[in-house]
Amino acid sequence: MTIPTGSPQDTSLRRLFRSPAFRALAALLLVVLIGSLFNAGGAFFRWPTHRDMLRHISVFGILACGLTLVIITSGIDLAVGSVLGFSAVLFSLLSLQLGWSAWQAIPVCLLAGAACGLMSGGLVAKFKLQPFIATLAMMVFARGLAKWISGGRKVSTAVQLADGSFQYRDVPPVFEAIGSKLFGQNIAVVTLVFLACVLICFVLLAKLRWGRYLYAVGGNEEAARLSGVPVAKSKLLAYGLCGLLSAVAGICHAVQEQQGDPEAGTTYELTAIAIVVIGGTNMLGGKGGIGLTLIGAMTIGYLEKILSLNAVGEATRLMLTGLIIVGAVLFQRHRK
Amino acid sequence: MTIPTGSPQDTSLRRLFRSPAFRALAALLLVVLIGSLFNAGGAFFRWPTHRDMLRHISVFGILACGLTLVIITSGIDLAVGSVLGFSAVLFSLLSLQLGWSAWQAIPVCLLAGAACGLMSGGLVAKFKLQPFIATLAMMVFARGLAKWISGGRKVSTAVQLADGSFQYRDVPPVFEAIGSKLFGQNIAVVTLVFLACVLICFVLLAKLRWGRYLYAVGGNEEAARLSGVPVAKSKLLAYGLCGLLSAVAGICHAVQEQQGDPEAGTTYELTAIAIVVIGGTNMLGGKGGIGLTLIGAMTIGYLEKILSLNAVGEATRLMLTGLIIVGAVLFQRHRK
Amino acid sequence: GKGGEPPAAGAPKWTIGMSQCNLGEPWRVQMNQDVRAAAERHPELKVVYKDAQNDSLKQRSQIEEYVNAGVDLIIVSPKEAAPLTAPVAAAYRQGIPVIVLDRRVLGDEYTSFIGADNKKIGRAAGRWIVEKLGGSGRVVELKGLMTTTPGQDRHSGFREGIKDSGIEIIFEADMKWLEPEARKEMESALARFPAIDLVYAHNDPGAHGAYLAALASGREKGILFVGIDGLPHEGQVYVRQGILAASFEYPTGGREAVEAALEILSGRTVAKEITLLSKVFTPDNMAGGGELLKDD
Amino acid sequence: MTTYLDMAGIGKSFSGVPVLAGVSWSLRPGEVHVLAGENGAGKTTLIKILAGVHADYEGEIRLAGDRVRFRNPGEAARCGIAAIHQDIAVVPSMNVRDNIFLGREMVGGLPWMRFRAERARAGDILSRLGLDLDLTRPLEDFPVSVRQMIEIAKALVHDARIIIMDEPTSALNEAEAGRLFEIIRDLKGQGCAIVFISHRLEEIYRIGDRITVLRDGRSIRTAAAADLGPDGLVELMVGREVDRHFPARGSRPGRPLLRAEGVSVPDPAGVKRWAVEDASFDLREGEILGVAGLRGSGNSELFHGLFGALGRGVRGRVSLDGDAYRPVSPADAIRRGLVLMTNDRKASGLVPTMSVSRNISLASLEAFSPRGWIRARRETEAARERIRSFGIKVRSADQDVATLSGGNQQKVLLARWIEARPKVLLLDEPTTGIDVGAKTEIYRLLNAWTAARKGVLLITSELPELLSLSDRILVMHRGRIMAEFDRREATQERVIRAAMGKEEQT
Ligand SMILES: Nc1ncnc2c1ncn2[C@@H]1O[C@H](COP(=O)(O)OP(=O)(O)OP(=O)(O)O)[C@@H](O)[C@H]1O
Ligand SMILES: Nc1ncnc2c1ncn2[C@@H]1O[C@H](COP(=O)(O)OP(=O)(O)OP(=O)(O)O)[C@@H](O)[C@H]1O
Ligand SMILES: [Mg+2]
Ligand SMILES: [Mg+2]
Repeated sequence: MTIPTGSPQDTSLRRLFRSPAFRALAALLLVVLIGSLFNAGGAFFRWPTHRDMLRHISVFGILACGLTLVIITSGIDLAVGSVLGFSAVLFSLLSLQLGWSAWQAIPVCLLAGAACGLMSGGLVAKFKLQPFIATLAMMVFARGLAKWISGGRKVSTAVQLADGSFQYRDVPPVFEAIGSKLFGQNIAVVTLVFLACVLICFVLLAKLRWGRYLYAVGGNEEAARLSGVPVAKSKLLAYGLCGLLSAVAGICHAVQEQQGDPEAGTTYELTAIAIVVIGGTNMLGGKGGIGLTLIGAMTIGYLEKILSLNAVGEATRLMLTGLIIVGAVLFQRHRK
Repeated sequence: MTIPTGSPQDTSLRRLFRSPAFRALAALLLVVLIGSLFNAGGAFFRWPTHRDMLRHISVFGILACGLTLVIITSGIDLAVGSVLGFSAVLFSLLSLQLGWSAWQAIPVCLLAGAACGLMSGGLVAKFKLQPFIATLAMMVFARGLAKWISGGRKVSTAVQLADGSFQYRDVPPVFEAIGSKLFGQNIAVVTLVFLACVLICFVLLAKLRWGRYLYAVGGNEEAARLSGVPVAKSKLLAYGLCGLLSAVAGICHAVQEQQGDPEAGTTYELTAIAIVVIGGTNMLGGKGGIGLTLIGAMTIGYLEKILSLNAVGEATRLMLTGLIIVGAVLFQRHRK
Repeated sequence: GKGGEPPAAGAPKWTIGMSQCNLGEPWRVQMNQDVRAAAERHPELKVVYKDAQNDSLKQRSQIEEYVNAGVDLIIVSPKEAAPLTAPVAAAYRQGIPVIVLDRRVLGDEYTSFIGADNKKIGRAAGRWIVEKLGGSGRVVELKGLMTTTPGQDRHSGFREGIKDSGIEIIFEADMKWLEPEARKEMESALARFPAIDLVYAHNDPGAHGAYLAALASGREKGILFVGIDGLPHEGQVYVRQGILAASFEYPTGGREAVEAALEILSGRTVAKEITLLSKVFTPDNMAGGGELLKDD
Repeated sequence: MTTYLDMAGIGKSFSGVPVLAGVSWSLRPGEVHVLAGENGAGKTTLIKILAGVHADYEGEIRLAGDRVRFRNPGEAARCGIAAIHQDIAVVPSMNVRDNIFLGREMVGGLPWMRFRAERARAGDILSRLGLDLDLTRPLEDFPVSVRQMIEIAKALVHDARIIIMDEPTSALNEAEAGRLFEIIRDLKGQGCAIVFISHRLEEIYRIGDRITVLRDGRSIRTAAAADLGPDGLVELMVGREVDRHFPARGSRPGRPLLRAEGVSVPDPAGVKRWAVEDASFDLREGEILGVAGLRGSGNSELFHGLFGALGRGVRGRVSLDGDAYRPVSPADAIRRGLVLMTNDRKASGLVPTMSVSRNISLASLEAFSPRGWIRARRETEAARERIRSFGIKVRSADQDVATLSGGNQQKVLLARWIEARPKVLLLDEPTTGIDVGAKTEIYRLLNAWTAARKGVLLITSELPELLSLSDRILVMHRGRIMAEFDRREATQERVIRAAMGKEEQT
């Protein structure tokens, strides 16, 4: 055979250039470049800026992790935002007002989140509903739950008594703990939580059999089924984990605001999906990875940071966001 | 040697029962049934109730028409809501403040909307961006445009003069015309506009060659390409029309509010997509139709109407909405 | 009540339809609470609540629903002036009294308007800040959604308040009334400016978000935080906790609305325009329940 | 004799990897020109260039004398070039009629589509193909064979001067193929030139006028079919001598592996009826049991049913390797050593988003992931081993499977199912699109497996293959087993008669 396997032109280097991760990085670099040009009087070069960017994007990043799993199965979960809100409220209720300890409150919230995820997952996997409509319903439902258990008000350390007067609890240590920063104030704990989630999802997707199942289901569901892949279980896993991670994000959100806002997380799903997609994971399923999502999170994070550092006006900010997103994605497209 | 087409049991009747339109109707009937049970002291049985429901849903319905075209090509357009906002502002600016006549203002707005659609369409068709990310960018960008041309304020008949004082223009006839009701106050003009849009999309999808192209592209893009279908043009058509219809919706919105609100249409895309999907059009593309969307619009419209007629509380309303959506979709699933 | 609503216990004499434009904001939740609290004290009243989810068109059809249902009086807290003018006028012409709460409608076809004046509050905040900072200082302004009249008024009023003083606005950003947004923007301000004297936010959550940002970078001590709204479970708490240097009350007028409604229903007339007085809460006057803003 | 089409010095490479180099050949009006070559030789790539699918290539194309360069399939079609593509280009969600006229809609003065005219036209084209389909049913309701026929019908609605047929018969049975060849003769009669690609030698010699041989992306030789015998052809293709005779099977069937009694299978298309009714047979160790049947015979449903792919709806008693077995799910079947290779590699075979090695390991992941952790090295090792033993033509084990040639994709699927180490294999058209050399390899493999006491149920529409591979042959018609032949008594005629539902005449 005259065609040499792996011909000279097809070196590992040019393959690296074509790899999705590299393209995603290229987009990120583009944004960082813009940042160092418009550095708001050097502010962009100080570590706190980056620390805060990471802190701010962490909650969205955690949602994006869960969404990555679902999207790889060629599904979608619109409920992440309101599950975040629900668990934020639940967590605040339990720990701020009912005075539960963190070790009781946290597991309960995670379970609640996972339950929400499993419900949408069940509708998709068992009842064959379209992911979009199933999770849309869950999105509305969970928001309702959040408002119901909170009575429509923010759940804070101020507890209203029967006579309408207020009594003030002090903030439990867990809030301080997760809300704080480590390593000489150099990195936010929520950021570490985010990285932990990334790591877990990475192990699942890259190392475990079930991760492979998710890719197979997203790539060709019928073929996967005929190859003995437990399709329904795989979907349940993806949506369940997505719900659980939304709950994690909810807790992180609550501890940072030191309260549970029933409106928390509204429209977060859009940002989270944008993170996944700008990272390079394909909405059609079967392709992508959590590393890409990490990069995508930083791309979006820096984008917002730069615009806010330079105090760009609302209108301009929106238009620039649109343009830069397109720019970044085109930039990764045309990496050749 | 051939085998007889369809087997005896596969009568046209049972095929009717299995047809998507029939299922969608079943879901609608379910909701109407709920309505006549919880009829808020007979209010549900008075015509004005239905007239107002139709008026209210029309704007969303018009968006849903455009989205149907895009979704059939297995795409998505998240920008409909902000294109609505943009053209609402543009229209008010031109006709309320610059005093253009309707016959100048309307075409300009439609063109502007179509342009937005064609831009996202171009990104999808030519630059192979994922529809989600391309239209997300357009969504942010168009919102920015709306805020920019309106200076971040609502554009109403109150025109601020140099000295800061306000001068009140009177509302031009076109606003009255489109905003009004016909046939002895029995049907809103916007509803007729909606029905007109449905009709046009129906002709395109069911009768014209380009409609068939949209289905082909959505069903199997590669096959369509190999069969000589102009894939890129078809996508441009879908997104362009979707933008144009968003502009129509924007104008209807403006005339009803008698002002152009730069925030108008925020999160409308979700409702519109929900309408399309609950009608039975598949997000994966290649399947569905505009009739389904019409039914879906009424389903969602009645759902909201019933909850609001019965003055259901915020939290409960949300939870019920979630449940009923699932119920309706399951109901159509299990029509056999 | 005739028509629309499910029958209620104790057969009240009058049914009031209340249309709230959006229950997303705590302040509006509070408004409904105040109405409810006031109405509970009058068994002859029955109030039906509807929430328009921030959608003028939806609110419009709610007014239409109340008219169709034939309620005795409508309390509406409009999302927008223009779009609700027509339906309100229609109801008013049909002889259903309409009380407009907080935001106005165009023209004068309504029974009574009750609301506080954002511009005035903004101005008061401005003056208070000038005084507090001794005439000059570096201030960050975190604005509410600038497409809304409250945002615009709290901004322009504030600017009037600090006119020809040494106050310098070093950073301003739109935080859309949202706490996380406010925190994000404040982080940027902190990263850029080593010295910030005071943060003026268009609502208390915004001020709180800014405080959290400062706290995170250990600079909360050197900065004063001022917010608006002064809700009992929000701004007032922050003031009491010493987080906010001041919170300017933006009264909901819920109670006043119910009182006016009773007057109207029992045939008496009420003023076409009722402007609510608002208070400022500071750590010093918290015990005394805040002090009324002096009228200018 | 004048040529109608000339392709000269055609070269093409994918992301730097050359696939075609300096290919030159020509086409005369009214001839059937066969393109022959191994899997991965470049046949499909070459005709895709001609059909305007690949726009970036070297070399030049002359059509009736003047240079042309098609930028898309539409342009090629307008120049009278129609193509039947190897991976069937139909839209499953669209109905039969719309598929047939896709890209060639019949429109009136206004751009309205003329449905009645289309229905009539579709009707007589399908009857030419001997099909009677409900034109309003979506194509996804039909088996791959019907889709293949529709792909052919699409080419016939064009009034094309050149019709390219890339393995058009791979999913067809003798009868259907025969009908296609009649049509081809008519087309020749009308002076229409046919480019024909097939791996079935008897077909090549049945209708081919001239043959061009491709090897490793180069055109080796063009000759009249008469001057180039089968053996010579194969030698040119493969580059070495190949023994094309079916390897002798020394099989001593042992105890029953799979026994079915009164098995009935519901129709997958959702219609309330049995696609298979009351089928009884047994498959013994080391045996290859052929299952013949025309389209609609339900032989594939029988396989799907036994495999559990149609869920729990299957009736009747089945025993697998001695103990009772009830089809529930593919996962369960695979775990118990029963595997199915379907006849539709695109829809129900490959996972196109995955690499070759991951496609191979998919059905045996549990073996590669003790306690859930995937042993990546072991996985690639195994994949490499299969790639070697099946002679799959890839650049590396982690190349995207979608970029493989059709035949090589087919081999990947075989590799997947062998990797699952089954006791019983249900093979539905296993040799679809596999080249001559590789076929004999696969026959040897089949023998090796049966020698290892495995059992094989085999569907193949190539009767010679069926007759010479099977120890016994079941013939199905309309969901029922009509006849059973021993390998000695089985002849083409008897099998066909039974398949068409005719009784044995005595
Ligand atoms: N899109 C692609 N990207 C990369 N390589 C490709 C692509 N398409 C085809 N190839 C390679 O080009 C070579 C020729 O493929 P082609 O499909 O033309 O072979 P073929 O002669 O049709 O084989 P078969 O008889 O199996 O269909 C193969 O090695 C294949 O891997
Ligand atoms: N000519 C036809 N007209 C209508 N329906 C058909 C036709 N051929 C097959 N079908 C339907 O397709 C489904 C599968 O039939 P079949 O058993 O022939 O599939 P298959 O065995 O995969 O076909 P093939 O043997 O060609 O691979 C059945 O529901 C059958 O009703
Ligand atoms: Mg080929
Ligand atoms: Mg078959």
